[in-house]
Amino acid sequence: MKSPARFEAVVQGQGNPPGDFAVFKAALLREWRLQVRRRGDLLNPLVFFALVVVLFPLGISPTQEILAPVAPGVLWVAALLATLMSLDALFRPDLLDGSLEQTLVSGYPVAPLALAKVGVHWLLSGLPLVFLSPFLGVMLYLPWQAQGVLMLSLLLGSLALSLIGSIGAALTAGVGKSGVLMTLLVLPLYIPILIFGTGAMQAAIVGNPPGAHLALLGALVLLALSLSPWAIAAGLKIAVSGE
Amino acid sequence: MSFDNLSDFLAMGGHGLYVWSSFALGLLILIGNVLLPWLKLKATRNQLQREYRRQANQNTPASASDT
Amino acid sequence: MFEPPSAASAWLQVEQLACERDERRLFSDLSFSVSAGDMLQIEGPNGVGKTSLMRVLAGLLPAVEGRLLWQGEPLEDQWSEFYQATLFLGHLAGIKPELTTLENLSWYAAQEGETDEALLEQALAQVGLQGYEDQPAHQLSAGQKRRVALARLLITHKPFWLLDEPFTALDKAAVAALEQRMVAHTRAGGAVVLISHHALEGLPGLKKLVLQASVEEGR
Amino acid sequence: MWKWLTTLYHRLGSPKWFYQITGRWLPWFAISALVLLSVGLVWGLVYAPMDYQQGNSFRIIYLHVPSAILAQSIYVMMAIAGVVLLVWKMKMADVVAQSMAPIGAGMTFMALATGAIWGVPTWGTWWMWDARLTSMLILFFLYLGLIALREALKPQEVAAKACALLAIVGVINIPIIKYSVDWWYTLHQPATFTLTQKPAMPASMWLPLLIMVLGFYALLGWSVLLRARAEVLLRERKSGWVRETLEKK
Repeated sequence: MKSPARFEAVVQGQGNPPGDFAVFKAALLREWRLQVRRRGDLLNPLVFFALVVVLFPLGISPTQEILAPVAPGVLWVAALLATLMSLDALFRPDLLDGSLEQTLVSGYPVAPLALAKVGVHWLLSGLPLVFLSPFLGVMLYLPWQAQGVLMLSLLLGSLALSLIGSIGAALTAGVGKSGVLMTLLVLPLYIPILIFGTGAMQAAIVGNPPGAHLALLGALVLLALSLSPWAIAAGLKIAVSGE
Repeated sequence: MSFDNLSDFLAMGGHGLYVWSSFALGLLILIGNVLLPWLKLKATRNQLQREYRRQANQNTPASASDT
Repeated sequence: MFEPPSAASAWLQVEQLACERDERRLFSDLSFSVSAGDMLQIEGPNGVGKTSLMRVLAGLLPAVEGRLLWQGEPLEDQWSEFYQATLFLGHLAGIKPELTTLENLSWYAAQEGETDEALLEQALAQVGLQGYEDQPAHQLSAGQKRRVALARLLITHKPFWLLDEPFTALDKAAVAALEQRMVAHTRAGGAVVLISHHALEGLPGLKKLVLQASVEEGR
Repeated sequence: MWKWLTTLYHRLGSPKWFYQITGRWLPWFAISALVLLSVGLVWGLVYAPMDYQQGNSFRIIYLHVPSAILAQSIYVMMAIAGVVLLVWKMKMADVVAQSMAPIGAGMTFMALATGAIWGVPTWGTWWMWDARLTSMLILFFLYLGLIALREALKPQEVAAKACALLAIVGVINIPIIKYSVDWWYTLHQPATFTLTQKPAMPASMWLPLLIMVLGFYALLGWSVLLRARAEVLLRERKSGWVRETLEKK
């Protein structure tokens, strides 16, 4: 292992560390490659989402009078559980193979690096959920005027769900089988998102403007976006100190 | 005093079942919140005392090996 | 950017460090320092806290007592400067199985502003991974994953290395090459702290720190 | 005053001092809890006037309201303890937080159960998705989450920090949850008869309530100290002062 000549100079402090933003972009690229290659992990929540929605007509009744009123709730609860399921294994592999501790010792702020991971995860699992939802809405006789609101509310809501759920994923990264624990930690925190998301759809169904609900949902997204990266970073540090 | 006699008090104007079951449950929780920690504290003291005694017994026959 | 310190002041100074795991005292009152040109080997039987010490030094585990100084100043005020200068390799290689060998290395290189792919390929070739550049890392053996991590030592600009059992799963030739690289690094003014059971006696500038099985004291 | 507080704070950080001083505090908490609770109970059950609308079932208020107040304030206290642990690394804060969690869960349960029982004579049903009860139910799950997380994580230092972080995240969310549930409630049903909001309660009604609230707080202190003392002994079992204290007896 002979080092090239330029390494001698390196020790004298001639390294050229890139800025935080350059590393953030590199992290985005890396996460994208990484998560795209885990196809099963991306597909499973979508299939879960569709299956749960399909179970309701079979379990309750296939008639429009019964399904249409519960459609917003069913779609939202199914989306919420699917998101929760997909987040469970967000950080655990990184903890187990050592890439998480390498992130912590990289010298770059952990919060944006964690945000890169969560953001890419949302792009690959939350966004497809949004685009799948209208098809399932049709199956539940969701009125046409509510379809757009369904997608819009899920677009905002899934972002908040991902950000808040990732805090739970970080805290339970060191726990072997954390499915139920993570559900218990995160579901109470999901309730406001569920309330405003379904509220927007119900407003649209009865013909009211859903703007207020969506604005509140947007406010929740902004709040989650500004606070949860720090909580996730703190959670990851705690998880690593337990290894 | 809002009650004329004991049976009035127990009946609580027909709501006795609700009032008394609430208060029974409430008192149970309140007492449990003191009794259980108290028992735990006593058990902890006893457990540690036994532990120390056992360590002392282990250490005296052997030489002063300190682990 | 990392400023080379004057010869007099130590890079890392450890003062009266104590560490606990699961309420068990691993070591206490541990003091030593590491300066430019040092190679410090930490030895000791299993379970005395070698890895915990390394993780404390890397800031991954809080110390119970004592303090750490980086270039004479408390470390907790300057983690970012410390990490800019420090490369930590733990038990785990930090290699993602889904990424290729080259992609794995390039992520770590990118953190140091190194984007020259030819240089990375050259480094991989030097650790004996030529031809594996585009293999997903899950196809690599444990020793090969370890080598990907060690290839980082060839491209890094960081002068202070913390290596936990770097020789694990390496064959003889690779061990010799790694020893050579560490010697070159310390000669050039870097410093290495490593945990290893290997006999490194031949290496110039080697210092040793032997951790003893701790004695339960009645505090 | 400030100086006195900072000294107290630093001393409380030492487990030995904590154990010794709380041994002296314990009887005061115990006596005040017993006195306040018995006075409050007798006053509330026997002497307070009957509510003209709800009859005697309103006396459940003397348990329902104090337990609901404690359920919420204990969570806030746990979050504050979490900040103290994470920012100032004071380990005793975690001992206190750990001791509070089961009490908080118990208080939340009491508020839920008494609310449900009270619901039968007032609403004619055991459970109603009333905004207040719903928020309380969610709070109960938050407590269960905290307890479960502590059980799941090892070693203890990691569990402590993780629970502290979760409590802080939770306490930021509680007002949002409460607001959203209130909003959801008014959206779904018109505000009808609520359990506790009554116009101008006479002093003979609210004075015993105040005494009960104070009594609950005293009991909280008593219970926390008992739990914390046991926990301190366990955590410090290896240190000399625990041995000395216990061998004296």
